[in-house]
Amino acid sequence: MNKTEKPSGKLFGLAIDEYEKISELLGREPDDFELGIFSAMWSEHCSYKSSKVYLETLPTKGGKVLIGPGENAGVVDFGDGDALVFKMESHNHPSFIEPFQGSATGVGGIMRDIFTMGARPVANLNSLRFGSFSHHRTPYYLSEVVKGIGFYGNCMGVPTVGGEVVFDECYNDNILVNAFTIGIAKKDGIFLSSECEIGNTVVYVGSATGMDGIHGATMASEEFDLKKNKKRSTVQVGDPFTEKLLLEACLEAMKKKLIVSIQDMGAAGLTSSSFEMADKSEKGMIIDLDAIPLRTFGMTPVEMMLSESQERMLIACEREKFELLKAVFDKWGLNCVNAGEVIKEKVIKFYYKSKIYKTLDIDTVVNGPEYKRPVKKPDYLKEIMPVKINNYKIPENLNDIAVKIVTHPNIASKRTVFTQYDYTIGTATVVPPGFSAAVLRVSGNYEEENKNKSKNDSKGFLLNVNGNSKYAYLDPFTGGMLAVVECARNITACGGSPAALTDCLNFASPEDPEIMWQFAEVVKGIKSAAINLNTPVISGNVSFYNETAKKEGDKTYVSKIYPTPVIGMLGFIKDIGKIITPYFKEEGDEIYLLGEVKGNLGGSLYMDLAYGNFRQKPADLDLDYEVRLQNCLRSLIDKGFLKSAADVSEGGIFTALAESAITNPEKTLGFVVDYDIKGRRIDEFLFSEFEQAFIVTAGKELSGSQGSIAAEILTEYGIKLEKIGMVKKDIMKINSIINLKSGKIKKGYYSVI
Amino acid sequence: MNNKNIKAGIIVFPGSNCDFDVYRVLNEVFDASASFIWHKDKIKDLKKYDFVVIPGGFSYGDYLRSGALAARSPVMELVKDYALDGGIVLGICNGFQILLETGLLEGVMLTNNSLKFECKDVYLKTLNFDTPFTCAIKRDSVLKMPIAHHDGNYFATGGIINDLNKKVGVIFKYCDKEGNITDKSNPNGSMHNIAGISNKTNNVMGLMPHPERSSEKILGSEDGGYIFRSIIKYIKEK
Amino acid sequence: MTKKAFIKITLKEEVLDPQGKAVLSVLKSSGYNNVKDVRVGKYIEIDMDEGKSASLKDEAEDISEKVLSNPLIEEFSIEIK
Amino acid sequence: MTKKAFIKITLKEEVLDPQGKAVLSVLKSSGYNNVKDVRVGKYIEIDMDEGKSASLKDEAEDISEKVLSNPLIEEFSIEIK
Ligand SMILES: Nc1ncnc2c1ncn2[C@@H]1O[C@H](COP(=O)(O)OP(=O)(O)O)[C@@H](O)[C@H]1O
Ligand SMILES: [Mg+2]
Repeated sequence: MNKTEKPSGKLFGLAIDEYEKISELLGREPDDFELGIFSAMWSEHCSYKSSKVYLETLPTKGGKVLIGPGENAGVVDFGDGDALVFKMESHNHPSFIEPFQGSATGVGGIMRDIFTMGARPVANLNSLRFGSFSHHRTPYYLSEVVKGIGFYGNCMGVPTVGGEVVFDECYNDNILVNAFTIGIAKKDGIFLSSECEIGNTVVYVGSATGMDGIHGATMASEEFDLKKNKKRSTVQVGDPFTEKLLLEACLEAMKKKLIVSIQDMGAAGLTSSSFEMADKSEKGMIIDLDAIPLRTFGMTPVEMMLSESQERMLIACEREKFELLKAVFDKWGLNCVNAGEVIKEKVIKFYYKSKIYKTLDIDTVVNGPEYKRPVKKPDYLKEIMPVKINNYKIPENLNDIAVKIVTHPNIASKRTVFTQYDYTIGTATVVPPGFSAAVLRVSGNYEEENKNKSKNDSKGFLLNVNGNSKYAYLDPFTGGMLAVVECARNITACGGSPAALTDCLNFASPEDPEIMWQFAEVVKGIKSAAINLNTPVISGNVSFYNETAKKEGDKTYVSKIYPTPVIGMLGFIKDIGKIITPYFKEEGDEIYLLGEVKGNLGGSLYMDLAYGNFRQKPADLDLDYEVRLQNCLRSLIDKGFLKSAADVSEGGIFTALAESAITNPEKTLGFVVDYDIKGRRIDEFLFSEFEQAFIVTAGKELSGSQGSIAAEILTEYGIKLEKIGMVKKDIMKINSIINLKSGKIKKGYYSVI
Repeated sequence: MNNKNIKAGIIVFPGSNCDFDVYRVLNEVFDASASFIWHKDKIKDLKKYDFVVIPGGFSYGDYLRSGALAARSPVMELVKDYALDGGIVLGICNGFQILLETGLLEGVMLTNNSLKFECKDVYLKTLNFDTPFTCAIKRDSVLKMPIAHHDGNYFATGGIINDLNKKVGVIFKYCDKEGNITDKSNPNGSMHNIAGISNKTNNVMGLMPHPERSSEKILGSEDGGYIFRSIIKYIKEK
Repeated sequence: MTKKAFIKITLKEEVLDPQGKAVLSVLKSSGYNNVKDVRVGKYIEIDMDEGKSASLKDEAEDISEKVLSNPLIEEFSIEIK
Repeated sequence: MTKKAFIKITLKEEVLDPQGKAVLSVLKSSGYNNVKDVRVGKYIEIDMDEGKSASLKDEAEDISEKVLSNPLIEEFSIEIK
């Protein structure tokens, strides 16, 4: 290691004062080994040093939460002795460097987080952001990332049931890949990393350790720099086949009660897994570096400690049971070696070449710095004003704009993406990708002796991921809130009840006070929505430094992403037979608007496409009203009154109607809508986004005998329901202004991406 | 429906991942007695089973060529003996690929012509109702089942295809909703739209679509169930 | 002593090569106009102990035929060094 | 005139080769005990017109680097015949 790098500002991702703090704690300068360990553990990625103070404000308890943040993933009570375990994680930087392997190992990593908890992964989702659709690198990134995700998830046999794909030029130099996994376990069969006991054998299982991803953890915490190309030789290669074996072996060992505590080797591999397991269990460890299975000859101790080779786990097991544990891993053809011991003294003693090599104090390593970094409201926000719509003349041909909107890459169907994922494996997918939320049943029989079979076959769960970075940029608080609210709307629109959420917060550098301000606001927004909707935050992930230094001519600048909070939400439904889907069912069904339309076009896709300017303030959200609206909709669905429900998201009411008409898998439908817009501009009705409203359909039910029950429900929640039109075949008509052919729209919608 | 006396063996390779699904559907939906056979289990033969299923998945990660590595596993020798003895063997998706690589079925799977993994519903036309796998399928019916594979582009030489046609070994072809066998309804470039074939004696069949994922109404189709129904009917009537 | 077997596996001429076709079209659209055709095969290196085996070549041949290639569509050639 | 470029693409030494690992384990359990290691790569044949191109070798080099291989994890070698 070249010490002369020190004065240059950063050393292995550590700031100068952090380096000095380490020297002070050790009473001398750190050597290479120590520096490697500290730089990994004190990295933003492992220590959450800039985000912790904010994350601590989020609601994490209550409702059905069994285990909140802090473990590998959060756990929610699913009734009947069942538990659901889920989390979302980013793999942005590795995916930008090598999109196939980066996204594949991202999926592999999040699945390990889930099965270390004792849960069998039952569904994956992902949230993807690429540069502008017309950017020359975008097709490459899109195709490779999707291939990588499919490669890993499909091989593991875990269905990928949903996600989102967004294109925006703010991601031209920093793509985002956020992966979500949910697993199912028995409530009394959850495994933690915080439970190892003195005298336990420390066991290394899984793939051998190679040079993959060395300094990956510190890399993830550094701005990309065009000159730092040499970091590119550290690509981690995913091996889903080995992970499938690791999954089966771990679950088998757990079932046989051979594991006391377990932690996967994710970022900073052996370093973070050993220090975190020891720290959370309030114990120490002996780690025998001679025992670590190596793939590359001659790796140094620090390289072994920092390697991010995939498909590995650290386990603590009772000494007498080690041979039994090894027999399980042998059956699956995996390494399983005795690599140390749990000790009382809170240190990690490393042995190398049969001698004590280093002893590090756990508290010192684990309790890294924590910052309350400076914040400053960004200057650009001064220009973000409510839209003065009367300054904009209504375009002559709204039909053209309507077509442009539904065939915009951010709105158009992502079918070519999700058909590359196996979404039917597991015989549990009741509503596949392509509709608001994915709905899964409990196909139960995951183990041969029916041990894991749920007692209740009629219950189901719903999953959804969402984020809206454009809104988070225009108004970070609203953006944070909206991500949560939209997830909940998608779940409610199917008839489900939102239960808990996980978040993935993707931002540029926290050292920039404006970014830190955005972060604080976004977290506040998530917090208030999560409290109101009673969806506690049970796990999550922060990804900072999504920015890249660029050179254009002799000007240099930093390309930063918009603040991008992504939420993954879980919802429940007691009787899966009551689920509805967002698409129209039958010609002749009646179309209603449930809720209120404010008609604020600020920040909308319409403003962008029609006038080339979306930089206005988006509409506020009334959370109290939102809760009533969603409860009302859920009651109507539960009573069986509705045939379809769709939320009004990007692209506005027109898009909600159009999608409802053309996404029916069996036929092409249309609509005729005639609605009194009460003096408002027609474009405000058609295209204003994220309204607190749903487009719903019903047969004759609502006007017939059941009408009075429906009316009671509406009154109870104080929500308005207005009939606006009728489901038709083949045509889309609104107030004699919009007049389009469904077939043509459908073709465009399904062929853009 | 009590089929508990019907014993099915489900062969599990490292990387198999539709094993649980087949197991669950056979036991719960069809009330049969299915159990797993781990590829390294020390057993002499498969005689105690009424039929054997090689489920889908990614045996050995689909590395090298799908099905190639599993086909070299000793348990496949037992499957060969079982099949030559007239035993009923069903290979689904990766199981089909393994049967091809083992030589129990003829031909080979190439990468889908889209070069992509394809997960979607397809429609199937049955060409031979006179097999243990199809005897309960309604004539003229078009079956809806999902596919989920990367290498399902069936290829064989002219001689093999002739042979298949002669012995009515082509069991399923991809078609459209109305039953027309068209290029557009071919999801992967498969020769003559072939989705499933059998051996000459019709006791070994492989197909790419997943009947176990389409045996329950709640999953959008019960059509795949007709394959399991057929097998059970055939065994009961034997 | 260890030796290496280098094995090339190629598709038989009459077999369609979707991957090769895809590469060809990418190359053409990227302006490599001299390119006429592309075929994609496999290249496998095996480290072998000379130890007990009668003939490495025979063993490599056996492996190539029975495991590495599918004789219906593929051909192989072996070099030992 | 047409010439052929034969391109071998192999994983860099330090890069994990999951395919090679799986093939190795199957070969071992099938009794090929002399086999010590397996690495799986690609073998690509390109037919090229000598026509306008200054140097076929250069063009093949360019194609291998930019299209056929992933320089982050792979290496290649070219032969022209
Ligand atoms: N990357 C992806 N992977 C899987 N499914 C996806 C992906 N992107 C979008 N989808 C699916 O496409 C549908 C529409 O997505 P989106 O436009 O984000 O819907 P909404 O506005 O209702 O959230 C959803 O069902 C979603 O799950
Ligand atoms: Mg969305």
